[in-house]
Order: sequence, then structure tokens, then C-alpha cells
Amino acid sequence: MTDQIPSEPSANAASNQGIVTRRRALMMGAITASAVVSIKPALAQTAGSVLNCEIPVPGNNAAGGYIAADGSVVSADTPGAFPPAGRNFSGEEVRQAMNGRTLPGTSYDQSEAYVNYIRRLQAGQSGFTCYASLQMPR
Amino acid sequence: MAEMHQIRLQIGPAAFRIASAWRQPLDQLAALYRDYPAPSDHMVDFTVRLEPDKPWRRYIRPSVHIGGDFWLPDAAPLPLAQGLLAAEMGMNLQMALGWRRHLLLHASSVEKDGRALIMTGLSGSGKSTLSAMLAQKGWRFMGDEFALLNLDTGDIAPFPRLISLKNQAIRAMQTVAPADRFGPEMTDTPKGDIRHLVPPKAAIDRMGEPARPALLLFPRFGHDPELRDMGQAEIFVRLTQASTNYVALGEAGFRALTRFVDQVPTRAMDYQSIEQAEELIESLWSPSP
Amino acid sequence: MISDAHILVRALREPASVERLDGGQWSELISIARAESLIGSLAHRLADVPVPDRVRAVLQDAIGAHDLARQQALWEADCARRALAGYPGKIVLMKGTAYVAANLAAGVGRSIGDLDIMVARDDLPIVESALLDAGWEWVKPDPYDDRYYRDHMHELPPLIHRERDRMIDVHHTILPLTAGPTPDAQAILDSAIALGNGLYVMAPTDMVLHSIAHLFADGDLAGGLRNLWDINLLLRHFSEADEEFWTELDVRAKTHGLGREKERALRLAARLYDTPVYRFSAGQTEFADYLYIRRLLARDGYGRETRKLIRFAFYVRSHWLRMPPLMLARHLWTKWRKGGKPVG
Amino acid sequence: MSDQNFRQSTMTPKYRAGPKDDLIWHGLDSMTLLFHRPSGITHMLADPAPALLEVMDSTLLTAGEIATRLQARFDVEPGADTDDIISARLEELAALGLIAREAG
Repeated sequence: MTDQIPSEPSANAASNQGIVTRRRALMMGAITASAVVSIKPALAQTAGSVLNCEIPVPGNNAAGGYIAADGSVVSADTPGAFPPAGRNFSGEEVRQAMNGRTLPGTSYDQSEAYVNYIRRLQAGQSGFTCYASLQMPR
Repeated sequence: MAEMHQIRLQIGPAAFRIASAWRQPLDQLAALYRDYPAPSDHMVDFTVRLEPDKPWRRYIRPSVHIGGDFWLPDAAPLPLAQGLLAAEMGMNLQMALGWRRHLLLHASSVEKDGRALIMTGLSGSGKSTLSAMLAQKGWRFMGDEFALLNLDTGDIAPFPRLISLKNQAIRAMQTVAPADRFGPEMTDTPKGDIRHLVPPKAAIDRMGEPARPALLLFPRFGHDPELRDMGQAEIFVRLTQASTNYVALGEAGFRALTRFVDQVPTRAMDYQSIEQAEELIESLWSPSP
Repeated sequence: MISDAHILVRALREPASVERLDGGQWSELISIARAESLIGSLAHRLADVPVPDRVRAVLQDAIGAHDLARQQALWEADCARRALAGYPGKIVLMKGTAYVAANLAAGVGRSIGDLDIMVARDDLPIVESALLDAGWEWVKPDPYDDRYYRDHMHELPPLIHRERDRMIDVHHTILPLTAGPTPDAQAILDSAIALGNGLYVMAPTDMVLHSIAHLFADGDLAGGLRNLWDINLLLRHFSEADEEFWTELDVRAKTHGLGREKERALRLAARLYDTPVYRFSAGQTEFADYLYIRRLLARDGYGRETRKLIRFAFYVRSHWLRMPPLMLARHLWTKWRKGGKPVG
Repeated sequence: MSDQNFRQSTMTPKYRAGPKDDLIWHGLDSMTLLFHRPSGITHMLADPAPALLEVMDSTLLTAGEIATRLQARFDVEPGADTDDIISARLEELAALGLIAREAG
């Protein structure tokens, strides 16, 4: 058995005809093991390295909402929920908080809840590009 | 509408107009970019705007919002004392989001014998300091932030903007570079202490001259000196993540980057000092073909 | 320094006018065009006009960027088509995606962000669940916003695809339910035209009227110059193709309750872009037209928004239009109590 | 892989490849790059995904028929769940829009 793949670099690697058709062994992998990785834009690195950034908790689209322990945005009368953070957190503060420090001016539980909120951010929400930049390996 | 001051700068193939509500950052730019040619006929590719975060922030604890033709959400304002940094970030941002004439790699690059050494890695890898140091030791400095890969020829074009020195690198460079080429020291920026260094005159004079890529390194500072081979798949993926416009360039980006990965020898390099790095690089740098 | 966006309007209307620009004016024109999301349209308009080399390179970059946007928009529409393959109703593409899918001049160089589609209101739940099954997720976690959308808006809360990071807006009509006019959504679906790949676009008159509704009712005329440019190109194309077009447009505008909006859009397009509109379809000039034009051109040579007061007036007005006064007060109050600035 | 995909796969869906010109292949040492022109997306494929795309064409085929073609051209690693793996990979490629899928 070899590790060869059907379209291993041929003499003309850039050509569209690089598929080798000789009979060879094929690794099948496991059912649950995905066989495709798609390349995504590296916007995150752009935000992180050419710009300092900050994350509002919660973002504009949920302004004024309270933050539950699991990071969801809830109404102000929800038991155990924390009020909106009075200030935006910088990327660096959030990175440290994800490594165990608390966010400035917050209690331990409050910081956990805010970090959970930040973890749940998705593209299109304020703070997402900044959060994504923290995900890049260092 | 409040008035703006402006200055135009040419860096490598790109020309910028920097407009600012305050004079100070522009005066600093003018001094540091004094050796650079002005864009011909005032023609520019991008406009950067440095504006007060809120109207009253023009005067009271002035804070600079980075805007311009291209911008990103989530940008935090900087104090006016860091206005120079804001201008540099603004220019980088225009390149990262708007430039399409090359594949942009977050990498530093230096040249010798018409061939380019490209160093990429995340912040802390030392790629910027390495390029600045090598520029004092016989290499031509091409850029410490972006390496511009030509989509047709595969050459690297220089983008020799000011070298952005951080923390310990400031002290290290002060021992080897002339004092009159340093900008103001900015402390407590979001990236620590920062001081800009004007690249050597030769780098500026030859900023229109491309070079053939000959070696790609992924440096990592602070580990025992070592060179390691890397798999092509890993190199490719890391370069897509080091590129700000790979996806935006579509098929042209794919063709340029696959050719680059096929043709350019690549190593991961661990090092603890500039001398070690030089030695490792020399061991890989083959004589002219 | 240029103090408004007239230079951009003139360049779009008469491309030859740019031959007189100096380097500084070119920089200003480019900043304004980028800020108004019209740089791609401008680049195509100036394709045959001699321009300085650096400007040509900037315009070429814009053409490249918009070629990619066009391709991604068509792909995103195709992804939605595949996700909704089992849905028997019509899926109508809207705005930019529709213009490129139907190969209209209005799609050339146009910036396209989210995918907008329209389906029958009764079918929203099945469309929603099919999209959720295919990898789209809710963007907003906020229950107030969610209820607001569902009760009052003309679309589902936005969804984003978890792999591709692209948003989709699913509409069931072309204006918020609370807005004054109530367009006939069923009529739009009934007349929609098949593209041949299983997707639909609106019939010409509906497409123009949606573009007009979008110009006046969505937001505070933000992006207005671009929307009006769409309208200009659509009007030129459809009126040349069909001499009954103006009559049909008048009739259809009445059906949708958009008669006044149509008249104003025609006047503004004729005024700014020299659109050859049929005079009797455009109504009488009003003083307010002047305010609209002041607002549309409020952009300086650095690309900054200018004329804050008139911008604010249009912002308040846009909310007034979308909601009855009592609801507007409630909306602003809720937003205010939550400590955020009002969001569109 | 969601429950729904398994449910669908019991209805013997059929698959076919898009135009060959939509794809640009490039071999790396351990994987295969695929640039998909209609989407502008670069995919990195591990076995057996490139082989599946290689044996498919514009004919609508079931997973079983594709498995037969695969075995004719390759030494397929023996294993009881080969058919399930092929179905799972086909669903993955279909979800990315790299192949077309029609319910059976």
C-alpha cells in the first residue's frame, strides 16, 4: 500500500490533466472523517495584525441585553444574568480572559459569562472580526 | 465639515493620501518619509482618514479613528500620541483589503543577488526584526509587513514602508541603525512599545525593483536553533492564512500561490539570536544559479 | 476640496467629463465612488475613456473585485437553490443577485452583499427549516429583535451560512408590513419570470418598483446614489425593450400603492442621471426633491459623510415611514432603554 | 453528517459530476488541491474524495454504481463499510456543491 493520491504532482503540475489513472491502492478513511477542508478568507489575521480591535458585550444588534452564564443574550429580568459591560474589551484583554484571567472590572462569573458570549459571536455581529483574529495560532 | 490636512506618499507600487484632522501625525509622516518620492501628479490608489472618534475628541483627550476607502468594523480608536501608528495601520488596512495587483503575504522580505528571502509567521515570530537586522548586514530590505507576489511573473515586489519595531527589538536596532532614522517612541500601544525605523536608503531608492523568490522561511524565535522541512499541504494552508487577499483574487490567486509552493524551497526555522538565524540562512542560501 | 458627490454623478452620466480631472480630483472621485459603493459601476462606465495609468489600475482592481462578487453572488443563489430543491414554490431572487442572474446592465460592476430572496409568506416556515437544515444559522440571538422582525418586517431575521459566512435575507414582500403602502406580494410572485435554473426574478415593472421601494423605504437613503443608479439602468433597459413599459409601470405602481414613490424616483433619476423618463409618469417637481438631492449628494472629497442635519432628518423619516407613530415610539424606547443607539 | 443525510441516503439518491472545466486540480505532497471555479473556493481533498470525482461524470449514478467504478480503477481497501463511506463522502461533496445530487 502507498500513500499516493490520484492527482499527485505530475510532470506538468499546473496542468488540468494531472490525474493519474493507473490502478493503485485507495485509502478509504472513516465514515465520520471529513475528506475536504475548504480554505476560508484570512480576514481574521488582517484584523488582528494590521489593526487593534475591540469587542462590545453585547454588540449593537443586542444593545442593552443582559448576558446569561452560558453567554446568551437575555432580558434584564432573567435571574443570574449579568448587565451589559460598561465598556468594550480589547482583543488582548479577551485573549487573556480566554486563558484564565478575568476581564477588567468584572467578577469571575461575570467574566466567564462575557467570554461565553464572545465565543458565540458569528460573522456579521459586532466584535466578530476581532474575536476571529484571536483564534489564529500564535 | 471640519477641515482636514493631507499628505501623499508613494511606497513600492502603491500611493496613499493620508487625511487627518490633526497636523501632528502628518508632520511625523512627512519627516519619516522624506526620502521617498511623491506620487506622480498627486494620483493615489487609496485614501486613509484619521478622524476624531467623536466630534469633541478632536480637542478633548483627542482619539484617532482609522477610516478610509477600505475599513473594518471593531477598530478601536488610538490616542493622538499614537497618530503615526494609526496612519501606518490605515495604510496597511487599505493594502490588505483593497490591493489586487499582487498576492499579498503577511511576510517580511530581503534581497541578495536579485533573489528574495521571504519570512512569514505570526506576530512574535521575529520576522520583522530579522528583516531589519539582515538589512544592516548586506541584504536589501524589501518590506517587513507585506511581500507582494506578482501574479504573472511570480516575482516579489518590494513594499518598504517604515519598519515597525516592537518592545525589545527597539533597543536591539538602536545599536546598529543611525539615530536619525528613528521615529518617536510610542509606549503602551495595543501592541506594546512601538518605534518606527526608516529603511536604509538603498531600500527606498530601489523600491521599484522586484526579486525572484528563492527561499521561504517560517521563523520562530526563542527555541533551540533548528531547520525543519514542512509538508506542502501545511505550507499552502499557512500561506492562504498569511494572505489577506488570496480568496479575493480567485483563480489568479490559486495559480500564483500553487506555483509559489511548487517552486520556492521552504523551511521552518527556530532561532534564539540574530547570529544563529544568519548562520542557518547562510546554510540554505545557495550561490547564484 | 470637493464638497459633494456631484463629481461622481457627472462621471457616471457623462464619462467623457473625467478627461478634465487633475490628480487630486481623481483621488476625490475614487474615494467618493468607493464610499457610495459605485466604484465598480464607475470602472465599467470609464472602460473606453482615456484615464491616467494609476487610475486605470484602480479601476481594474474594482472590476476584478466586482467580477468576484458577481461570481460569489451567483454561487450563493445556487446554494440556496440546492438547499430548497424540495420546495415547490417560486424562489425569486432580488436586488443585485437578480440583476446579475438576469444579465442586466444594472448588475455590471454592482457591489452585492447578502443574498436576498422572496418566497410566499405562508411558506416561510418550511423555507426557514430547509435553510437551517442546509447549514444556515440565526445571526441575532436577541429575542426582541427576533419578534420585531417576525411581527413587523418584510423578511425573516437574517441567517448566515456557518461554512461560507454568507448571509441570506428571506423576504415575503418588498416593504415592511408597517409601512404605508402595501405592495401586492402575490402579484409579484405570480408574474415572476423563470431563469431556467429553477430560480426566478421579478417581472420588469416589479423589479423597478422594488428598487424604488428599496431606495425610499429601507434605511435613511444610505446608499441612495447606488440604488438610484440601479433604477436609472433598469428604466433605460426596460423602456427601450418595450414601448408599453411606462404605461405598465404606472398601472403596476398603483397596484402596489407606490405611485408617489415611483414619480419621485423618476424625477430624481432624470435629474441626477439624465434618465429619459416619460414625463407624464414622473409627476410634478416638488420642493422636497431638492432635499432628496441634497441628501443623496452628501459626501465630500475625502469620502466623508456630510450634511449631518439633513442625514438625521432622513433617518428619523425612514423610521416614521416604516412604522406608525406609536410603534415607532415603542421601538425607539426599547432600543434606548437597552442603552444602544437606534439601529436601522 | 446529520441524521437527515442518512435518511436521504436510504432513498438511494443519485449523483453526477459537474463540468470538468469547473475544476482546477493541483497535487501537493500529501493532499490534492481543487479550485472550484463557480464558487471561487479552494478545497483541499484527502482520499478517497479525489478518486470519487475522478470516476464520476455527467451520468447520474447511485453510490453503489460509483463504488463499482471505483473498484474497477483502484485497489479499494477491503472493509465492510466501504459503501457507507462512499455514501458519506458523496454527501459531503454534494453539500459543498462539488457534485450534483438528486433524490432517488
